[in-house]
Parts: sequence; structure tokens; C-alpha cells
Amino acid sequence: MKQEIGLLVVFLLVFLYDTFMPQRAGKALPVVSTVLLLLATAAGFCSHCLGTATSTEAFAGMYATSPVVCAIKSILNIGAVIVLLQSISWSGSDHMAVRRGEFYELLLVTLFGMYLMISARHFLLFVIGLECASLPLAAMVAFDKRHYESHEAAVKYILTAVFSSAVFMMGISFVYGLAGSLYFGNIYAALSAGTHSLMLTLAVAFVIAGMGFKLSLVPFHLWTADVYQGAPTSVTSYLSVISKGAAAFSFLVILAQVFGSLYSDVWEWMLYALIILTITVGNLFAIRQTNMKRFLAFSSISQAGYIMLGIEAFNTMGLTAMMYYILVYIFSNLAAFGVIGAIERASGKVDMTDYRGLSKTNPRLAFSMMLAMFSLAGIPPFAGFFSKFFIFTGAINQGSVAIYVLVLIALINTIISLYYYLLVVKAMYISADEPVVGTFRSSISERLGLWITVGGVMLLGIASCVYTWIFDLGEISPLAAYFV
Amino acid sequence: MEIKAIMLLVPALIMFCCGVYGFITRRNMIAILISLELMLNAVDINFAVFNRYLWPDAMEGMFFTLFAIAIAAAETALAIAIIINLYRSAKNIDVRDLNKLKY
Amino acid sequence: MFSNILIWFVVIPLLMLAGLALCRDIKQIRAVAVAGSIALVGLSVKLLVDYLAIRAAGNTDPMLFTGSWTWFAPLHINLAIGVDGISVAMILLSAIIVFAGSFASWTIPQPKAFFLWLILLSTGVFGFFISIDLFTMFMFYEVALIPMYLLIGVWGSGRKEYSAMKLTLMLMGGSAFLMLGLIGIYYHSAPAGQSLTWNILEIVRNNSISHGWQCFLFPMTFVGFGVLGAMFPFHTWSPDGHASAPTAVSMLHAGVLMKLGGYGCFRVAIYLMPHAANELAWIFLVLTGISVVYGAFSACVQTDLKYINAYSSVSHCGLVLFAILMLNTTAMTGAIMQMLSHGLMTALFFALIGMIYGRTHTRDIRAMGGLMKIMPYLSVCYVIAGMASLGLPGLSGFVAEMTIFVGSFQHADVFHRTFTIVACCSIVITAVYILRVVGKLLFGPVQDKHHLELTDATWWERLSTVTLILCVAAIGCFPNFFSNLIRFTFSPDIFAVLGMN
Amino acid sequence: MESVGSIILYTIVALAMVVFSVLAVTTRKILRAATYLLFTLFAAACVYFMLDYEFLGAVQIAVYAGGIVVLFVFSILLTTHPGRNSEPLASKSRVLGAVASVAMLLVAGYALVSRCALFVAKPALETPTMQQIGESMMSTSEGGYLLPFEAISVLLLACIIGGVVIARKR
Amino acid sequence: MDATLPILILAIPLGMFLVLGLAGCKMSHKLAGTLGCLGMGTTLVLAYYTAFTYFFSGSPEFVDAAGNRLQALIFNQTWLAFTDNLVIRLGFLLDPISAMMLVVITTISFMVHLYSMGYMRDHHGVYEHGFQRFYAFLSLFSFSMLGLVVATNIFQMYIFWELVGASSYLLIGFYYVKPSAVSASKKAFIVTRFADLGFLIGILILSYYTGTFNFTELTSAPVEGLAGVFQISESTAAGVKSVFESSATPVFMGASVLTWALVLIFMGGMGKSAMLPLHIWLPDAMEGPTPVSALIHAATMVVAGVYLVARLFPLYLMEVSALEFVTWVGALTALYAAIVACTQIDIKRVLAFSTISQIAFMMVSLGVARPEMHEGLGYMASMFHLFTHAMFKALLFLGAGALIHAIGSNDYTEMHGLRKYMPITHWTFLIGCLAIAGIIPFSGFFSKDEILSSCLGNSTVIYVWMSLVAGLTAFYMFRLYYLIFWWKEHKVHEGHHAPHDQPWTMSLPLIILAAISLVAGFIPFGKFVTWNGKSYDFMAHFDWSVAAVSLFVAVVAIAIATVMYRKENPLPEKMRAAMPGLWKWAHHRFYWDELYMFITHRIIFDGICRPIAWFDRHIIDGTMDAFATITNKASRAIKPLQSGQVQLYVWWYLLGALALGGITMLCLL
Repeated sequence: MKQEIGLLVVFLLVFLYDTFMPQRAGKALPVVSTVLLLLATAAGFCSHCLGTATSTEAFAGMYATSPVVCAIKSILNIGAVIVLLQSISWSGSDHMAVRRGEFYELLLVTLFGMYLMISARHFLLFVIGLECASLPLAAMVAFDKRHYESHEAAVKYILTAVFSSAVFMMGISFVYGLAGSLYFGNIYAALSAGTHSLMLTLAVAFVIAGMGFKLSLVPFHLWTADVYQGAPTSVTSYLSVISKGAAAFSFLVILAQVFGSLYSDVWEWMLYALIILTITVGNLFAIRQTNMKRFLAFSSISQAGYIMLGIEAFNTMGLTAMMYYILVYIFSNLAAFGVIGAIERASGKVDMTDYRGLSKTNPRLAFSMMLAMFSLAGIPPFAGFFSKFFIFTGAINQGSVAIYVLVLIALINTIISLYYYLLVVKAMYISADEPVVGTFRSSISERLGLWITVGGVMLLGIASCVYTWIFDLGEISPLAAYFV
Repeated sequence: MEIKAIMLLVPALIMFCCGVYGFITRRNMIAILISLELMLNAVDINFAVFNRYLWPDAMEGMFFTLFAIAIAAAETALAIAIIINLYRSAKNIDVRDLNKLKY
Repeated sequence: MFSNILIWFVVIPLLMLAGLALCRDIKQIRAVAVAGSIALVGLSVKLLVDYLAIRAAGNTDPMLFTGSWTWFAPLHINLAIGVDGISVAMILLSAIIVFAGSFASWTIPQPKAFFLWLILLSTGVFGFFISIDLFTMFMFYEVALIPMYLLIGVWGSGRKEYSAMKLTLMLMGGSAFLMLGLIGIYYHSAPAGQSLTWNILEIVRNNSISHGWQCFLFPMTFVGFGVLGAMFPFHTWSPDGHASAPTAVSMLHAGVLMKLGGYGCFRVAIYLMPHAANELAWIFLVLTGISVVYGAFSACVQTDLKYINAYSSVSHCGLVLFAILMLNTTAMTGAIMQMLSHGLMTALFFALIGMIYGRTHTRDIRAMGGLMKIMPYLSVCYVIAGMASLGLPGLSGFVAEMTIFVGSFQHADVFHRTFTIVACCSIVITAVYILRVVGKLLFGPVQDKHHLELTDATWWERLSTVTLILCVAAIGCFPNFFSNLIRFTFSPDIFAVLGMN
Repeated sequence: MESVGSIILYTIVALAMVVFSVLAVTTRKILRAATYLLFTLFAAACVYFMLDYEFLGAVQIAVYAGGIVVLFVFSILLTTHPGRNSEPLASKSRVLGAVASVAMLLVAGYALVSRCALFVAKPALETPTMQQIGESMMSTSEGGYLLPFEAISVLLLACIIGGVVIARKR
Repeated sequence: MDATLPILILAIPLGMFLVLGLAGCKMSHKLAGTLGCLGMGTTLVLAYYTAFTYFFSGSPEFVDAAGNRLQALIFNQTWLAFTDNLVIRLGFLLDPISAMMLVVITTISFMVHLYSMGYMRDHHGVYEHGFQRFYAFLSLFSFSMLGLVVATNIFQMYIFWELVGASSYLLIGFYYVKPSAVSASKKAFIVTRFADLGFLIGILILSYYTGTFNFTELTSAPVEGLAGVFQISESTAAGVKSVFESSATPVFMGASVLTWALVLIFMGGMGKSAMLPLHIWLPDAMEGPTPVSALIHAATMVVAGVYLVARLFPLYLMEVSALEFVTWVGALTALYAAIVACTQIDIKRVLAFSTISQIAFMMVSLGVARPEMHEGLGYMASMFHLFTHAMFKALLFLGAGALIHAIGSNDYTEMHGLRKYMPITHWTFLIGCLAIAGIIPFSGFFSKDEILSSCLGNSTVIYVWMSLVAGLTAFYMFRLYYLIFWWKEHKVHEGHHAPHDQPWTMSLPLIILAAISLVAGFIPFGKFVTWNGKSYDFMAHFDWSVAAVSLFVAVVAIAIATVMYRKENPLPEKMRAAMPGLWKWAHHRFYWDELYMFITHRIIFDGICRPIAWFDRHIIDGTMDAFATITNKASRAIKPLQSGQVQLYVWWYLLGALALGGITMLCLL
């Protein structure tokens, strides 16, 4: 609960600052919010690290927290701080002056919604969290009023999001009809006792569809690319990492704590199919993209497929590997978005063809981008390699022959993904054409953000303590009781 | 004759399907929002029916419906804001003209 | 940790990277590269001496200089290192080729970035050879692969973008299979109830991979490494890749990187899954047997120097895998000798081709001729490399091939012996294509009058080639030294431990 | 056994729900669609009344019929030129829509029908009083909804902020 | 015997090669030449000393109490151990044939070194380009050839076998700017390499079944003190034979494994010794400098095949069918080469075909040798002929070299009537011709007579056949002789000096060799070289009737040649017109080269290599590229999915969800 309260306090402070401080001080708002969120993150992280976090429930089991939950929230917080850091320059620009505060407020609310999703043990709370995490995002997507794409993206996002939540709630209604409760614990008990009806299967499918929407699993992903492309870059980076990370974890929570008993009968195979589709289709689309944001959208779709492997494994190792994957993914993707954002701000270019010769004009940015790409592609010694290796290891821990096949398919897909990640590297380093983007100096906040993310990309894997920390938490996670 | 749960669920389901149909076929974004309202409403009815017929002891379904109505209201408000915003910039709210972002 | 000599094989390249980062001009970069590579050569010689001393003292452990430091405790991943004769030989080879490669890229453009990637590549190579933990091994393996992309893409020539991409994707494709195989091995590395391990020695000791799983995991790992070892039909990255790569990269790639494949095939696929190896060897024998002859035949009609050499590499590396699959001491020893030999002579070849290309700006043998008159030093070196390649006694190729042929022919099975004879045929075809090139390129009248103005080798080029020639000759003249170094690993005791005949 | 009146009521309500929702999504005049939606929402409110959830029915009428539909009407007036019908639907999109909705109907309908437990009559129940509802809303024990209540207030606040910032001219 | 001197015999040429090869370009031509000659001279002395010690010292190392000559391992150093038994050793085996070969090689080599000092410079005394390189290669060749003959095991032999091949390659291609020389060197190497493949496989088979490479173990009893160490004992023969008979596949395609092994090993010999059908490289090899032809392609390297069979002779005895194969290959080659030699106009080619023919004589002689007949006379005869042939053929080649050097052409039509201008060359050349024709008392007479005797002992057919070839030999040699030195007056071209005899460095070797050819026949070879080490008096097997017949044949042949070619006359033209078909075929060497050209270019290159290269680029690589293409195609195919239409997005969404649920439902039903 502490983290939520901390977050709400930050929200209120930002709100009050935005409302009552004079116009001139508004310039400082981005920094203030970043620092505040950083403080909240640190506080939450420390309260966990100091050992005060235990597995507790509140509101009669409607809300639960545990060290793992605290950890994932901390991870999301760190990501959010980086996103804020990287957005300082963008939101400091003049056209943002009138809605600078709102950006931070909405972002904090969505983060709060994600916290609720993660901690909710009751479907009503969960749905509220889900909406909290997605509706304000629609507004954020529409933030760039100067561009038509931003509006289009926002419309597409809100329409599909509402449709998806309708389907999701339909699924929940079926579950409710079958189990008679919306508390996760009660449903789990009812479902493990009762027989599996067809209605339940459909309910699971709808729930997976609803969550698949947030995670952009194929075929529920179609909104992703359009929205990522149209949204302001900071929002895109937020959408692609934080929102996805939260959704993945809460997805696992639902699948384990609600449908855990149906693993081998029902949703193992659903996920199996979805993972194959997600990774493959995401990759196939990514090959042809030239808009960097759209490109990363498809890349993030296929990354979501890899994240799902951790869920498919349905064991502690899968859980920890998934969390680690999310962490690494946050850093790698944010490094990429940091570069994209900096270049977009300086020159307005977001196309891959504009990146030609970047290594000559902006070697450091190019280098950061390359490391990010390598990490996303899973090249050692960068963190992405470790996360990918661990997620495969975790998946195979499940043991069935089918999972070997699944992992093999995923592995073959890594080759396709390597191809398109290398396309970016090729554009920056190999293409012999005249550079499009001139040399420029990125702002301090952008550089700081890049230093942090690139540092993370380089160190998160090699420094084994990170994974070990997550693993130790995973061992004592309440989720472990639900795994087969 | 008794009014069984299914007798209410099926009309609700039809309502939901109409919503789906409307979403997919209508071109006006407001009409699409209307279709979405149908779908959400169908879900609400479902909850209420399940609660009343199958699990009358607690009021979970009813409360869910209650909150869902609030959520639907919020969604609609925000969606309309966004649509109007788009209308201002594009002077058009035909959903099929939303095709700048594709492939 | 740093008291273990092996760690320094990774630390020195890392220090070189750090040093490079501080460099300001090309002189400093050269100084770092040369100092580092000399240090590596020195270190590997010291390792060799120490290794032999310990062995001479009667130590019969399978691995020496072992050390293990926990890395990812929950997954039982350790930084486990250790070497046996094969690894020592491979490390020596790598050090020499890195040394020669540094000199061969003396005047490369953008030297800083080039050496950065080159050294990263060698870090991977050394790390791979010292690792006995499957995870770290795999990690270093991939570390070694990826710099290839940029090295070829940025500094290459011709269809470099296509080639670089193809090479990277195909090798990574192999490593996809490999990764699955390794994880599979991990989960069967210990009997039920015991903690799992990635450590090769422990896996061998546990001997708990069931027969069925072996038959599944063996092809995975063998194909995975085999792609890098240019096994038919996964060799097609090799001609394109080599043709486009810059000199030092071709040297390192053909000289060292392709050896990772053969080494891995033995160290992982066969060493850990001997039963499956025994049972399934015939499939791969057919493939590698085809490689050997097929590569040689293909090389006969190529007109690009690098293509010729790349196909020749396919043939020679095919012989490595071929011999490894024979599963007997002599043939496997021969395989490692062939790895050494091919590494050195193919590096020499690529170095020379690079030097010739740097002067004539063409690699088409039809456009050149009579170079012997124009650049006698390089031409003589080329002839020597050619002679080594076609197996002239006194140079390394002969001893390696003969060890392989004799060893393979000791196999009790007629099938294996028949295939050995097929493989033997390659020595004739090799002679055909080598002499074809030598005849067209070096001998005969000068084709292009402009070539008459070209100069012979510079001192750094001489140093690079002389180093390699000396090594080739050393193996060729004193094979027993190397053979004994290697043979210990393949001693019958170890085959017995593995449960092989 | 239900009273004849309730059966008649049920028939009317069910028919209204189905007919008006079909009309809402098929009519070519957008304002009419909003009107049909209103009728459908009323029908839904009737269902809640039939289920003895009077509070819910009241909320439905107040929020949905009173709030949302008005919102719709305003936005329709803002965004459409009066008297202009929407263009006739392309047959392709009609087919797609029909396929999706029929598939949904079949699959979900089959899932519902196959569930025997749904063929039950309404058990007797006292209408939940406002006090019960209010207490549950503010309670933190099992069946209490304080937390969602607070959470949804944050959501609504966020939506207000979002709506404002989007709708603002600049 | 102390190992120092034998080691020096090998080490000096090797050292000379390294010194001249690495530092040659830094030293003057004269110094290089002198160094080379000195080195070879030293080697010559050492080799003579060693051979002398072996034959005459009577040390128990070399001769047992009964007077049988023994095989002595002077040293035997492990070089590469494959297994405990299969070990390549580098050693020095001294026995009658290796001692004899030491003498032959060093003699000829020294002569050639000396001769080249004069030959490898033009008329103005300017040394040829690459003179130092030439001496380096000569040293390399000498080293390799010496290593070959003293090999203690078959693998050592193979090693040096390859090395002589390589040095031969380098020397043939000495004039590397000449395309014909380049292609000749390539041809020589590849053809012999192909033959060596057979040799290698033979070694593999032999070593697989016997478990050893060592000659001593392969060919003699393991226990000393038996009747003769050199003699194959019954027990060993039985032992080796039993190995072959008990093995799993003793028979392959109708012949025993041992036969196959021996035939394959002989294939190596066929390549080096230019037996039919692997002979095609030798005539082309004449592109090399003439001293090289004398040394390598007449006297030493080309007899390596003979030496190989002789070395393994006891093994061959176990499989008579292999020996018969040797015989018939030899007989065919002899006749073929003799016929072709009659029609060539290039003097070096004539000599080359004559060499092929003479080596075939040696092969036949080995093939017909049987211990039960004249105590294996054929073996001795073969070695004897090897010795004498080396001398007179080197003489002939060096003489030809002198002619070529004087005239500047290989073609005898440019020569004619040179006897007055170059008397030394003329007389020495004549001695050579008489020797090869087998005229008493020249050396060739004796050795050839022994061969014919042993043929007669084996089969009359072979005897008649070989006698005919001997007659042809006399004919074509004298045809050559007359066409060079008689026929008509020499025409001195304007602006050229009249041809004259060469400096002493070239004449001296001619005279020495002529002297040897004159007297070598009287060496009692049977005392020194026999197949089992037992000496015998060679006159004991001297068959005067055979000698008379062969002498008669030779004289008749010479007479015919004299009639036809002594003076310019139309007879040769008439002969040619009388048998146009035969002449044409013989002149074109029976179209072997064209056949090989067809096989290599049309079948191997166009029929195998190119299709494979095409297959690799288009099918294998195409498959790999197809993965990429398919991926790209798939990517393009699913592009409409991302249509930008939000309604289609939800359509897919819903259908996806329903499919997910529906299919799982179906599965659960």
C-alpha cells in the first residue's frame, strides 16, 4: 500500500504545484515531477529492501502485496522515472506549456492504475486499475495537438481499448456467473473444485483477449503500431515498456491466481498459440518498417511474445525470468526511445533512412542505439542476452516436449528479429550515403537518460546480483503456490 | 412459465452482438461509440442477471455493474473529447478516413 | 580469481579495449594492438609451457588450471574455466592469428573502431576456449560472432551488406539450435534430485543424459556448432562472408572463428553425448564427407581468390568435423591438428589475398597474372600457403590430413573406411584448384601492365606473413609435439569414461 | 410461476432490448441511433427493476439515459451537419460485421446454452436497501467496496483532466 | 655405423636449400652455384663413403655370417605417432638398393649441378634470372630423393615422394613466365598427385590390416638370426597373409585386399614412373631446364616407382597377380613409348619417351622376377638397368642440353650435321645411344640382357615382346642420333655463331658419364644387389643365346636407322606415307593428351565442378536465400492485416478471441 500512497502523494503534489505555482515556475515542473517520482521510487524500493515488505492482504483480500509485487512496482517506477527524465526536454518545449502539468498528472495516474492492476485480487478493482491505466493514456496519446497522427492514434486507441474492455468484462461476467465471486481466491477455489464448462473456456479466452490487448499479443495487437507511431515519443516509450510490463505481470497474476487450475487444460495451449503468433507476426511486420517508432512497436510486439514465455512456463523460474526480462526490456527499449526522442526533437526525423550515417555525425547516439538494438536482439554481453537466455531456460524448465518446440520457434524468430535490429545498425554505421541528421548536442536530461539506460544495458546482465535479487524474491512469492 | 436466467442473458448477448455489428459497420465515430455503449450495457446486464439468479447472497455483480456504469461514463466522456478534438483538426469523423497510420 | 592464468586471456583484451578508448591517434592504436597481441602470444606460450610442465609432472586431470566462480547462483551458472591440450592449442592459434591480424590491418581506415570490434571478437574467442561452463561458453561464442557484422559491413568490400547480414543471420541461426541444445543439456545434467549444472566436467561425471535425450540434443548442438564449422549444407555464408570481409577479419574468421565450430562440436556435442554421437555420427559423416569433396570441387571453378579460399575452407573444415565424428583417438587428434593447420594457413591465405587485393584492386584471377615477377615476396608466400593447403610434407596441412586419414581408416566399420577414401580424394582436387590459382595468378605473363608498377610487401606485412609461415612450418616439421599435446584429451581412458569404444 | 404481467413485461423488455439495439446500429440517421440507444438503455433499466435492483435501475436511467445520451446528442450536433445521413454501408463491411456478430452469438450463445445452471428461475430475494448498498460501498470487509470507490474517483479525476486537456483549444 | 654421416647426407642438401632459398637473392650467382656444387660434392663423397662402407666393410651390421646382406637401420627417429604401432619415423635404412640409389642420385645430381653452372647462362656468360632459385630447388630435390630412397617406412617414403613431386613441380615450372612451362608443371603435379592418391589409399589399406608402416616388418622376419633378415620368412609371410585372409573383407571386387593394396601402391609408382595411362606428364615435363630433365625426369625421380616396387618386392611376391599386373602395365608402356618415340621431332620428347620405355623395362623385369627362377634375377636386372639407365640417360639428356644450348631449339630439324661442330657432344652422345641400344660392351647391353633373360624365364610372350621393344629402342635412338649429327650439312644462320662445344663445366659431366656408361656393365651387380641379400655371381645367369638374339636385333635396328637417316633421303617420307594412320597416331602420342583434356575439362570441370558450383550458388545458397525471401513474402502477404482501419482491427480481435475460445472448446468437447 505504501507505494500506492507514495504515488498518490506525488500525484497530488504535482497537481498542486501545477495548479498554484505561477506560470514561470511551470518550466520547472518536469524536473520537479521527475525528482518527486524518483524519491517515491527510492522510498518504495528502500522500504522493500529494508525488509519491511511482506506478503500482506488488505481490504479483505481485495488488495495484496508481496516482495515480488513491490519489486515489479519498483521496476516500473524506475522505468517511469527514466521516461520522465527523457521527456523533460520534450515537455519543456513551448507548445507543451499549457498542458505540461497534465502530462505528468495523467502519467502518474496511469502508473497508479498499473499498481492497482498488479495488486488487485478482485476483478472490480482490477478493471478499475485497467481502465485507470489505459484511459488517461488515450489522452496522453492525443497530446501532440500539432500533428494529425496524434489525434488519429488517440481515436484508434480509445475505440479499441473500450471494445477490448467490453470483451474483457464480458469474460469476467462469465467467470462471475460460474464462480459466484469476483475475489480471485474465491474464484480459484470454485474453479478448482468444479468441472470445466465451455463457458469457462470462453471466459478465459475473453480475459486473455483483454489482457492480450494491453500486452499487444497477436491478434489483439493491431492498434499498437498505429498508436505508437502517432503518439508523442515520450508517450510511446511509456506505452511500450511500462504499460506492457505492468500488464504482463498482472496477466500472470490473473492466470495463476484465478485460472491456475486450468493451466494444462485450457490456457497453456491458448498461450502457446498466441506466443507463436505474436513473435512471428510481430517480427514479420517489423521487417518492413522504416518509421522508427512503428518499427519499435512491432519489435515490442514480438518482445511481448518472449515475455509471455515466462508465463507459459508457469513456474518460479519463468516468473523471475519474466520480471528480469521486463526490467531489461525497459532499459533497452528506453535507450532506443531516448535516442529516437533526442533525434526527433533536434531534427524532426523519425525514419530509419534518416539515420543513415548517424555514426559519423552523432557517434554517441549511434553507439547507444546500437547497444540498445543489440540488447533487444539478445546479443551478449548486453543485458538482453541474459534475459532472453533466462526466459528460455525458465520456459524449458516446464519440461514438456511441446515447450521445446515452442522455444525452438521462438529461437528461430530471434534470427528474424536480429535481422531487423541489424538494419538499424546498418543504417547508422554501414550505409555510405551522406548523413541526413546533422551533428547536434542533446540536452542534459536526454544524455542523463541515455547514460542510465545504456549503463543498465551493459551492466544488468553482467552484474548477476540483479537477477539473483529477483530470483530470491520469486522464491518467496505467493504466486509460487499456484504453479504446477 | 418462468423467466429463466438464460432468457435475459440471450437478449443481452444479442445486444452485445449488435454492438459488435455496429462497431464494425458504422462509419460515424459517434455511432461507433453508441455501439460500444450497447456492448458495455450488455455486460452490465449479464452481471446483474448472474448476481440475481445464481449468486443472490452477495451483491458483487450489482456493484460491478454500478462501477461499470461509472467507467462507461468516463470512457464515453473521454472518447467524445478525443473525437471532437479530431473533428477540429480533420473536420471529419468518418472512421474509415483514419488511415494515415497503417501497414 | 586473477591468480588464474586463464582469466588473463579475457582480461588482456578488455584492457586493450579500455586502452583503445583512450587512444587519440593511429600510432597509439597500433601500439595498443601490438602490445596487447604480443602479451597474448606471450601469455599463451607461458600457458603452453606451464601446461606441459604440469602434465609432465604426472597430472592426469582432464582439465588443468580449473577455476569456478559463482555467477548466477539460482541457475547454477558459474564462470568456470579450465583447459586441456586442445584448448591450449586453440588459444595459441588464436593468439598468433590475432597477432598476425593486427599487423595485417596496419593501415585500416577508422582504426579505433576497427580494433575495438576486432578485440571484442578475440575476447569472445579466448573466452570460449577457456570456458568449461556451457553458459559462459555460449555467451563468449556469441560475443565472438556479432562483431563480424560490423567488421564486414563497415570495412568490407563488394556486396558487404548482404554478406555481413547473411553471415550473421546464418551463424545466429546455428546458435539458435545450439541454445536450445544447451538448455536441454542443462536440464538433464544431473540425476533427479541433484542440483543441475552447466559445468562440462560435472555433466560428464554425472553421465545422466538419457539415451533418448541425447539423440535429440546431439543433433541440435552439433548442427549449431556445425554451421560455424561450415558443414554442408549450412556453409553458404562462408564464401560470401569471406569474400566481403576485410583482410584481418577474414583471417580471424577463417583462422579462429570457424574453429569454434569444430571445437564446440567436440567439446559439447560429442563429449557430453557420446552415445548419440556413436549412433548418429553416420548422418553427419555423410554430410561432412560431402562437404570435403564438394567444397573442393566448387573451389575448382571459382574466379574470385577469396571464393576459392572460402570453398577450400569448406572442404578443410569439413574434414575437421569428419574426423571428429570418427570417434577415435587418432582421427580426433588429426581433427584438432587440422584445425590448427587450417587456421594458420587459411589466415595466411587471406592475409596474402588481402595484400594482393590492396595493390591490384581486383581479386579476379583472370585479371591478374605473373605476379611472381612483380611482387616476389608475396608470391612466394602464396605458393607456400598453397603448398601447405594441398598437403605438402613439412608444412602443417600434410600432417593434419594424414593423421585424419590414417585415424579414420582405423575405424572398424567399412562404411567409415569407404567414406575415408572419398575424403582422401579431396587431396587431388585440392591440388587442382591450388595449382590453378598459382598458375594463373603468380606465373605466366603479366596480364595488366599497370601491375608492373606495384610494390612488394611492407615490413608489417612481412612480419604478419612470416609469423604464420613459421607456425605452419613448425607444425609441419615437428608434428609429434602438437600431436602429443592434443592426444591426451582423446586418450582411450577418456573414451572409456565416456562409454565409447 | 411468474405472474402474467411480469411475463408480458419481460416480453416487451426483451423485445425492446433486441429491436432497439438492432435499430440503433442499423439506422442511417445518427440522431435516431442515439434515440434508439436511449430506448435500449431504458429497457436495460427495466431489466434491473425486474431483477429487484432498483438502485441500479435508477443509476442506469440517471447516468446513462440522463448523462451519456445527452452527451451523445450534443456531440452529434457538434460534429454533423444537420440532415445529412450517413452514406449507405458497403456490403463488404456489412458482411464482416455480420460474420463477427453471428460468430460471437453462436459461440457465446452455445457456451451459455450448454450451461444447465442457467436454466433456473429467480430465487426469492429481498430488494437490497439503500443502507445495505451504502454500507457495502464504504466497507473494507469482505463484500466492501471502499477501495474501488476511491480508485474510481482517481479514474474519474484523471478522465476529467484528460478530457479538459484534450478538449482545450490550444 | 655412426649416424652422423648419413644424417649429413640428408642435412647438407636440405641446408643448402634453405640457405640458397632464403639468402639466395642476396648472394651473387657464382657464389650460389659454387655453394650448390660444393654441397652436392660433399654429399657425393659422403654417399660414396656410405655405400662403400655398406658393400665392402663386411661389418656384421651389414653382412651376416653367411655373407647375406642385411638391412641396417642407421637411425630411426619418431616423427609423428598416430597410434602405438602406426608411427611415422624419419630414418635411414641402408640396404643394397638404397646404397645403390645413394650412389646413383648423388652422382647424377652432382653432374647436373656442375653442368648447370654452364648451362644456366647464355652465350655471353650472363646467368639466367633465378639462378640461385634453381640451385635451391635442385638441392631440395636431391634432399627429397635421398630421403625417399633411405626411407625406413612406407610413410616416410610417401612424405619424400610428395616432396620430390613438389620439387619436380617447381623445377618444371622454373621458367614460370612461359605458359607452357606453367601448365606442364601443373600437369605433372596433378597427374602424380592423382597417382599418389592410390598410393595413399594403398598405404591405408596395408597399414590397417598389418598394423605397421615399417618396411622391415612388412618385408622381413621379425626375429633376427633366421636364414636372412632380409629374406621373407615363411612365418612372416604366413602371418601377413593370414591377416588378410582372416579379415572381414578379404576380397573386394574379385581380388584380395592385399592385391588391391599392392595395386594401389603400384599406382603411385605408375604416376611417378610415368607408366601408361599416367605417363602423359613426362613428355610435357621437358619444359623444364634440360639439366632438370636429366636429373629428375630421366635418372632419378622417375625410377622412384620402380624403387617402390622393389622395396616392397617381398610383399608383391605374396600376390603374384599384382606382379602380373606390374608386368603387363610395363610391357604395354614399353611398346607404346617406343612406338611414339619413333615419330617425335623434339629431341627431348624422344628422350622422354625413351625414358618411359626404359623404365617400363625395369617394371617388366620386376614383374617377371620370381625367387624360384634364377634366384630372382629379374629383381637384380631391374636394379641394374636402373643404374645403367640413369647413367646413360643422364648422359643423353645432358648431351641434348648441350645441343639445345648451342642451337637454341629443341627441334632436330634445326640441327642436322652437327658432328663436326660439336665433337665432344657427338661422341658422348653416340656412346649414350650405343648403351641404350644394347650394344656390347656398353652398359645397357648387360642390364638389358639380364632383363630379357628373366623375361624368357617367365614367359616367352613377354620375352618376344620386350625384344621387339629393345629393337625399336635401338632404331629410334639411332634415328635421333643421325638426324642430329648427320642427315645433311648444318646451316648456320646469319648473325649467329657457329655451334660449338660448351665450356668444361658442361663437357666434363658428359665425359664422366660417358665413361661410366662405357664400363658400368662390367660391375658384378649380382654380388651387390639381390632381392634377398644373397650374393651370387651374375655370370651364372648370363644367357649367351639371349644376348646374341638381342644383340642381333639391336644391330639390325641400327642398320635400318642408318639406311634411313644417315643421309638426307626420301625413305622416311615414304615410310610415313606407307603407314599414315599409325604415323599420325604415334605422332600424336595416341591422343592420350586429348583424352585427358576431355576428361579433365569436359567431364571434371564442365561436368562436375561447374554443376556443383552452380548447385551451391543456386540450390543450396538459393535455399538459404529462400528463407529470407519467404520471410519477406510472408511479411508482405500479411501486410493487409495492419490496414489502418480500426473496425478491421476489432474484427480480427473478436475473431481471434472467439477462435481461441472456440477451438479450445472443440478440443475439450
